[in-house]
Amino acid sequence: MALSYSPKVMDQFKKMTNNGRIEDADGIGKVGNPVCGDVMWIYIKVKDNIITECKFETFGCVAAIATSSLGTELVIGKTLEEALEVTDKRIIDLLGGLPKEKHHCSVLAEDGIRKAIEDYRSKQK
Amino acid sequence: MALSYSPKVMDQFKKMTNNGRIEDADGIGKVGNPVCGDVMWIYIKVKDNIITECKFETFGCVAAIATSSLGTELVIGKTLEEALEVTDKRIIDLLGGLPKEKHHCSVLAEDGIRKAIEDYRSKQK
Amino acid sequence: MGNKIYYLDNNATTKTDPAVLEAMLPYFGEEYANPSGVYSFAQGAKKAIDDAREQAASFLNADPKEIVFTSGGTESDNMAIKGIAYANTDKGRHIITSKIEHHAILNTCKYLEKQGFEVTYLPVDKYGIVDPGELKKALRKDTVLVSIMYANNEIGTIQDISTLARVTKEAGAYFHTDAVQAAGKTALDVKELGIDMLSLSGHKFHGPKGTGLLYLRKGVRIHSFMQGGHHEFNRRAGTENVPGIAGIGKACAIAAAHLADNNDMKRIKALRDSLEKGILEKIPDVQVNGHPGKRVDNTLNVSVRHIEGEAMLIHMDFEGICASSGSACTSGSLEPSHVLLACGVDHETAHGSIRFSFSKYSSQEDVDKVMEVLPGITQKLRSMSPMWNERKKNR
Amino acid sequence: MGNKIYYLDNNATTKTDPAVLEAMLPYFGEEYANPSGVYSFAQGAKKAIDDAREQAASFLNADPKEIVFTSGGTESDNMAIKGIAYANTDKGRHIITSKIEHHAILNTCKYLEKQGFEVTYLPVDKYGIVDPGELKKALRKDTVLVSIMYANNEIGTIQDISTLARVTKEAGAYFHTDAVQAAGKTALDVKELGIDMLSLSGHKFHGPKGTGLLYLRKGVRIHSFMQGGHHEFNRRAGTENVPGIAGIGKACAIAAAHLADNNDMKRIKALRDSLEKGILEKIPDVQVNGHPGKRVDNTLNVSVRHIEGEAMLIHMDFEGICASSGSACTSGSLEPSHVLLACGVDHETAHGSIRFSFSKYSSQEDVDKVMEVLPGITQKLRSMSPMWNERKKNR
Ligand SMILES: Cc1ncc(COP(=O)(O)O)c(C=O)c1O
Ligand SMILES: Cc1ncc(COP(=O)(O)O)c(C=O)c1O
Ligand code: FES
Ligand code: FES
Repeated sequence: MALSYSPKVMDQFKKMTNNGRIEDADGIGKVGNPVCGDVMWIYIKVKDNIITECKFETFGCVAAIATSSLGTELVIGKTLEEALEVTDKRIIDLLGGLPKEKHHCSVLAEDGIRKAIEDYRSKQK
Repeated sequence: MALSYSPKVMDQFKKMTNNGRIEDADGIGKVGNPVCGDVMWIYIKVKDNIITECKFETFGCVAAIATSSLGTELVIGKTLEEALEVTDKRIIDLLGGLPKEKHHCSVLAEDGIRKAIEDYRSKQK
Repeated sequence: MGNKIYYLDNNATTKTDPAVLEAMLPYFGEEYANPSGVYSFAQGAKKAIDDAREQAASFLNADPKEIVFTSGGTESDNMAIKGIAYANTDKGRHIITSKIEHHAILNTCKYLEKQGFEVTYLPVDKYGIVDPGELKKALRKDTVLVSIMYANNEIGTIQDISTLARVTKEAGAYFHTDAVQAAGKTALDVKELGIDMLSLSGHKFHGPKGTGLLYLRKGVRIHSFMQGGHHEFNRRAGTENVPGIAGIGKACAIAAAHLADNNDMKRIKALRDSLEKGILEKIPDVQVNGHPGKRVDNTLNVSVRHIEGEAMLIHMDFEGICASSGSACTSGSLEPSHVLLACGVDHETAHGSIRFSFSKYSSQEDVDKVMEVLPGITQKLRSMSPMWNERKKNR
Repeated sequence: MGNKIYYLDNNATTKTDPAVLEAMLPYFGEEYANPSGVYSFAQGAKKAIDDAREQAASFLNADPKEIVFTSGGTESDNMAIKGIAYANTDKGRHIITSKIEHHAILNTCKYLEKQGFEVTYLPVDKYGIVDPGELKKALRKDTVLVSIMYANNEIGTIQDISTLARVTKEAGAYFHTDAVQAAGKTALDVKELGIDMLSLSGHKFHGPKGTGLLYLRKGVRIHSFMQGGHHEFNRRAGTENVPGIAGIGKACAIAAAHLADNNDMKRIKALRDSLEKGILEKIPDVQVNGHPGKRVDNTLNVSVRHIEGEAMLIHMDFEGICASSGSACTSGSLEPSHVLLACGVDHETAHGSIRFSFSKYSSQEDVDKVMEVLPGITQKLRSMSPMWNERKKNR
């Protein structure tokens, strides 16, 4: 039997916010692997330790797109430290759950955000 | 799937002739075995080498009863030699065939008639 | 057809309840999707299966995840027996069953014997009862499975499943019951019974033919019987028979409601009892097979001595009555019913046995018809039975 | 439901033909007998099975006795593969199949590997074609069975079955073909093909779900897959699914007539071709999978590079379009379609593949709808695909 998504996942996938590229991003997090069918790039703009803008590019399934989109929504306006607390568990909960086989897609969003912040921080040094 | 009888078998079973016992029979042929579910007793009256009367008692299935009944019909009025030529094959043909699993029932009729004739002959000696 | 039918062969199959058919129709029609589809159109089919699983689970007091839909009782039995046998070869290769099981169990066990398993076939008493003490004695360290049927298809005898299961569990083996003939006739509660597996067949309780299910207790691992896609939580490959599953689910729900309808359950038992009484009164030299009390209420098996079952059946058929027999002659084999023989019935008597089995669709008319014609039929057949005539003479 | 559906997933399942349902209904209703009954009431059910066997046999140019009814394509495949494997262990334990078989074959073969059999999985070329020369090389003295599918479910590629069968027979092994995806799409003649066994599944050609059949050439002995009663000439135990059998029989008859209707067969091919052409014209960077010519006329598999299949499917679903994909993401696993990988399609491209499959119920409207929405969907998804954006940048 096929996997079933919650209505919230479908809503997020349908409305989809923050997709696209930030050409002059302050940090970029690249995660995933096209071989496994999922690649996610997270772009952030940071000002005064606060994420002012966040966008994503995702090659992946509905869950990957929905979690990218929600993940970017969640971090905008947050301090970097707050943003690092956006876990995949939190994202899954807010989406009303994900099929177990799709949990690996949500990890990508957490990872992508973290890597984008690391990228930003490394450039600051 | 269950066995299927030809319409002729069913007719013969339904109309059924010559069933019963001849108390003063000239020859009796007892064949079969109740353990296998089939017992056939054939009674004959003989006059001038001709079978004038023939009856059967049968404990057995539709095929056993139909072949007994037809067997008795076939031998009445025949000489003993002619009667010995009533084979199970002949009976089966006249009945429009029998399911293969039921061929053993038709053998009983042939055997019963033969044994009844033998019984009659042995008493003549 | 045309002629009126008096159908008293409900242990062979039952009429599909019109409400069951009703529940199936959408999935032949507008809701024809494969439930594996990712699109919303597949949701209807998916929901049908989920709902049916709930209905079946609630019928058996099981968890929905413990229900595996199959193509029938035979497949459920094969899946259970082979499933446990092959999954537990490290523990042992000994299986215990009874002598009166359905061929779906017996032949599967015989098959496994050829594959190097060892099978003990427990005897039964004259009523068809398996003695839990015998089971206890037969259980060994390498026993992996005990399979004892809930109710027998030929004689209706009901086993003391919860005791048999307890004895089995104490010895550390798995317990399966073929409850194909119990469904809809008596309440089934897998938790109370304390069993690991239970087989049902849809068409035996007014569901569709070609459907069945296996209750598989949580945590019990079986070897997969059929390989293919990941259907039924990886436990039964093959595109789901959505209308069939919706049908057996509905049949479970209907059966649950019917079992709660005391009046109708009593009515069915009264019909069976009145036929039993009538036959015993009107036909001499008859015996009732099976346990007088521990017996499903719909089943009556009688042996009419000195005549053969098929001949009786066909004469009854001329009158529109549908019944079945334990005579080998109905199948053209030589051995009569293994169930009757196991109960100690002699061959000749076994050949003269017939079974009447009732359902919610049975009525007094059916009983009356049998009583109208059966005495005459037995008389006629006995009048040409050599054994009957000898016996009369010798009296 | 409510919304209009554009159903282009006929390789997953098809709508039951109303005439098929019509043919089944009597056996849920007045003709509910178990065909094993000895009474006349069982004649209707018996005849239904006989008639269906004739219809199926005539569809395949087989003898009615060579048809075994099963519960589906998966069971037929299991029965054939295990049936030959276990029946011929004295000769050998080597089986040959292809890398692009359905899981009903592949997982059965993997299962047998665990039971001590050896299996060779033949490669395919980029179109999905098995080379008879490769088969010849792979055949050994101890090869007992070759099983190669007639038409692939994902890409539609048709094999040269008669040549493969000939090469197999010359080497003294049995030949089976899974023709589940060929039925109703191309004429099947078992004599001309020279094969020993062939599997069909009812619901793939407008028959009922939960039905299938195995063509088993006269004289080919297989090990029984399911033990129980003596149904189907001792080849498949279990009370016959009479309505289901009547249904698949009718589906065979209808499919035979439909195959003879050249106009409609051409119409279906034209629909498929026009969608293929439209996609290639309107969407850049797309590849068609499968063989351009040797392909069932109803199947179109395309890879839209740099985006993933499930996301496309769900966007199409918002518009009522039903299709399927070769992306692993639709099942939540990591490996995309083993068929596409076997054809040498790279992982990323395989993830972006979608399948449209047509039937007699498909229409121009379905094609138009896809062409109306798919270009926009791919654009939207690509606009947020890191690979697509990189690629554009690098041009
Ligand atoms: C006790 C019992 N077990 C198993 C079966 C097999 O069920 P099915 O024929 O539906 O596969 C039957 C009926 O035939 C039965 O009576
Ligand atoms: C090629 C092929 N073989 C076998 C099967 C299995 O058929 P079913 O799911 O009806 O058991 C399918 C479809 O699922 C198929 O496409
Ligand atoms: S991206 Fe492949 S499963 Fe989510
Ligand atoms: S008497 Fe038993 S089969 Fe004919």
